[in-house]
Amino acid sequence: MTTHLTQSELPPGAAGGRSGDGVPTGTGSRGTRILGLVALLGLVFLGLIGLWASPEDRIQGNLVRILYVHVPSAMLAYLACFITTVGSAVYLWKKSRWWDLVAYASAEIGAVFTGITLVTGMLWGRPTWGVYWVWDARLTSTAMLFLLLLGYLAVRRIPAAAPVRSKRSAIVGLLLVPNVIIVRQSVEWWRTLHQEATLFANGLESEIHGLMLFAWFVGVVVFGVIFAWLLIHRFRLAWLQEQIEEHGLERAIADRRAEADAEAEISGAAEAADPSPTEPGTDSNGEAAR
Amino acid sequence: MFRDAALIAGKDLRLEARSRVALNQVVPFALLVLVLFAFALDPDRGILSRATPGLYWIAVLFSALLAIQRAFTIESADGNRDALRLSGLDPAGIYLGKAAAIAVQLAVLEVLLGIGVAVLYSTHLAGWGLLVVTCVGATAAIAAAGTLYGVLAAGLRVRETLLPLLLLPVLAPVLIASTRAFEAALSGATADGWPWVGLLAVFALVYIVAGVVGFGPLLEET
Amino acid sequence: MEPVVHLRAAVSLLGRFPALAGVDLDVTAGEIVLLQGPNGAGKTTLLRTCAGLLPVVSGEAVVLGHDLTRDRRAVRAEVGLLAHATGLYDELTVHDNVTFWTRAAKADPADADAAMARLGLDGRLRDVAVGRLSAGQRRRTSLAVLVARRPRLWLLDEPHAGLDHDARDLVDGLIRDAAGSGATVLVASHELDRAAALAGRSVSVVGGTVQGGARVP
Amino acid sequence: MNQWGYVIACWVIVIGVLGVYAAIIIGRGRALSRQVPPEDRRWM
Repeated sequence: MTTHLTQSELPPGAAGGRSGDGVPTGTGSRGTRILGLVALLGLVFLGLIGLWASPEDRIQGNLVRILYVHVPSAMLAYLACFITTVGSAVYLWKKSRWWDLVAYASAEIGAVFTGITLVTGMLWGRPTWGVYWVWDARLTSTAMLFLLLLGYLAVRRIPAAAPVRSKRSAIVGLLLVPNVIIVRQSVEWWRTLHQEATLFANGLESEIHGLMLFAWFVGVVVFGVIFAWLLIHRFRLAWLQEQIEEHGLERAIADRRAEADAEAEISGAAEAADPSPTEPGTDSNGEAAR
Repeated sequence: MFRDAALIAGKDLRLEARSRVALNQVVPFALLVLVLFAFALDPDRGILSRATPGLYWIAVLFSALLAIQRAFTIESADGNRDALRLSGLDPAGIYLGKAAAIAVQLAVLEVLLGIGVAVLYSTHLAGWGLLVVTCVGATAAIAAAGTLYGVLAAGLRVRETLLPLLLLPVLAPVLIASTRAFEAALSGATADGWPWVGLLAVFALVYIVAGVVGFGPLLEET
Repeated sequence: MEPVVHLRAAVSLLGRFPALAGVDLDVTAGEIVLLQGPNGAGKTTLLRTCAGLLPVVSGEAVVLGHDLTRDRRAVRAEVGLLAHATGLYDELTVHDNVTFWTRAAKADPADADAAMARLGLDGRLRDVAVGRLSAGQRRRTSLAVLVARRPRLWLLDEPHAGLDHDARDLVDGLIRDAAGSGATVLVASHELDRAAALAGRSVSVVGGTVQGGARVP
Repeated sequence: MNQWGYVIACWVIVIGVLGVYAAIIIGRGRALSRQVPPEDRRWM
């Protein structure tokens, strides 16, 4: 994270040649720099509180410190998934490009957070249950969420025209939340069929309180800020990609028209020389001109 | 809408009757999967009989993938998408028709597979009421979700790999529900099975609504 | 007389490629208009745009009273498009295909049988799978569907390509009957001599634009 | 691996992954923004 700070602090002119009057050379802007700063300071603060200041837990000992990053990641993963579904729904309803890109950005960030949640979940599980993976209800549904998000991102990258891609991704995005709800429900029933909810399942187990609760709270806030910062940047990146695609289109229309005018003059001149349009000569003449 | 659905389903099934792809390729594939499971799980150590419901439904799920892939290959003749859009058929009708055709083929497959399981794994079939209702619910759920994701992947060069990646995670709850319901039926504790059937019904309903709403915009892309 | 087709500076996209870059065209009922021009000039796209299959991103486009810039679906029921790609089901027989597409368009199945008879498809070809037909026979099958639907606007893309001599006369006869009964026909064709004799007016399509298409209103 | 090993591993992975992801987005952002004329880059 610190490397990012120094880069964006560089005077814009230095980074991009013709950036003109202080126009940002990347997806950064004054707002995101502040947000990035807050995120970094928050992270340092969370590290102090989570790793050093807060006490060990009676049951888990130091392992509870993993939860200060694990639980916020899981919460943000589900938030990202919710934003994607909302964005897809608004795109389908109102054809707004803005929401379509928000859905895409949020899904990608959601996948990153889900991945983090799974890894930290396994690392928390190893010392607690002795194995990396336990078919626990929450861990399993997070894994399914990860697969659903990968499916969505796969549709986002299909080799097709932009409108086709956006529409199909929106349908998959729209179904993301219903799918997750159904998956959670079935996995919950399935696991409680065999053993009551494990220690880990109900989140704030072993009555976490005091400084630990505060650390947990700081974790949620800091990760929230990081999520927002990532979302803004990823959205702008997607916006840039679209602008580039769009420019390609306008140039194509201009070229196409220029080509038509050129042909019109040539075939016009040919007709002047030989008035009857059905003469094969004109046709071949037109061909040659192309 | 339902008139168009009947027309499309009729067309799909007539096309299947003529080409016999489902019967000649998908059903043998399903039986092959059962046999491979038997090889993998040594029959006389009892694992096979305990896992029968799960293996049955995995075989159905994989065969459903082939049936869905096939259902959209027949629509991939060039000019077909334009013909469908110009045909005057209601997109929702096209969705329901294709889903119904897939459901019918799946139902036939499930019956044949049921016989295969009863014979190969010598399972004692019991709790018929629950078995049949679960099959109906699961078939509706697989056909409804399969048709929607089938059209999402249709027409793409990457459709063979995209469809499983999209569909199988979504169908995971169907696999869980139908397997647990079957276990309840076979073990005689049929009362435990009914909540799972409820889940299947909800799943099928969600996807039928999504399909009816989503098929039009998907057909409309240029 | 309100024109059947009225395009003013219409731009339509094929994916991101601007296939039509500002088309002006007026066609009135009962007219047969020939679209001339080299390959890739936009003839096929013009026909598909009039059929409501492509989005008109700018300019005016009114076909059979439907404004294509607002709603492209309504016009489709009244239009018959004969494209290179027939979209027929190869594994179904000619009869199954024609009746399916006719019933889909809510037309009368009896019209389907009549159309098949008219195009000589009711004999031994009737129960042959479309996949095994020649290009010309496939074109006659999709023509039968088009005829059975009784469209008010015929959009024909190279209808004569690959047909033998008497099949071409058959097609010309169909076009004349359609125009006679008040339908409008747009034909895109390379066969200048045959099509010119048939068409009342011919316009040339070049580089996504049309020369001589607009009638001074 | 005692408890602290797992805790540190988790924190390093989380911060590392987020940092790398942020750097990728910033990098691609800079690269793409050179191809887009300045007026489109006026972020709010």
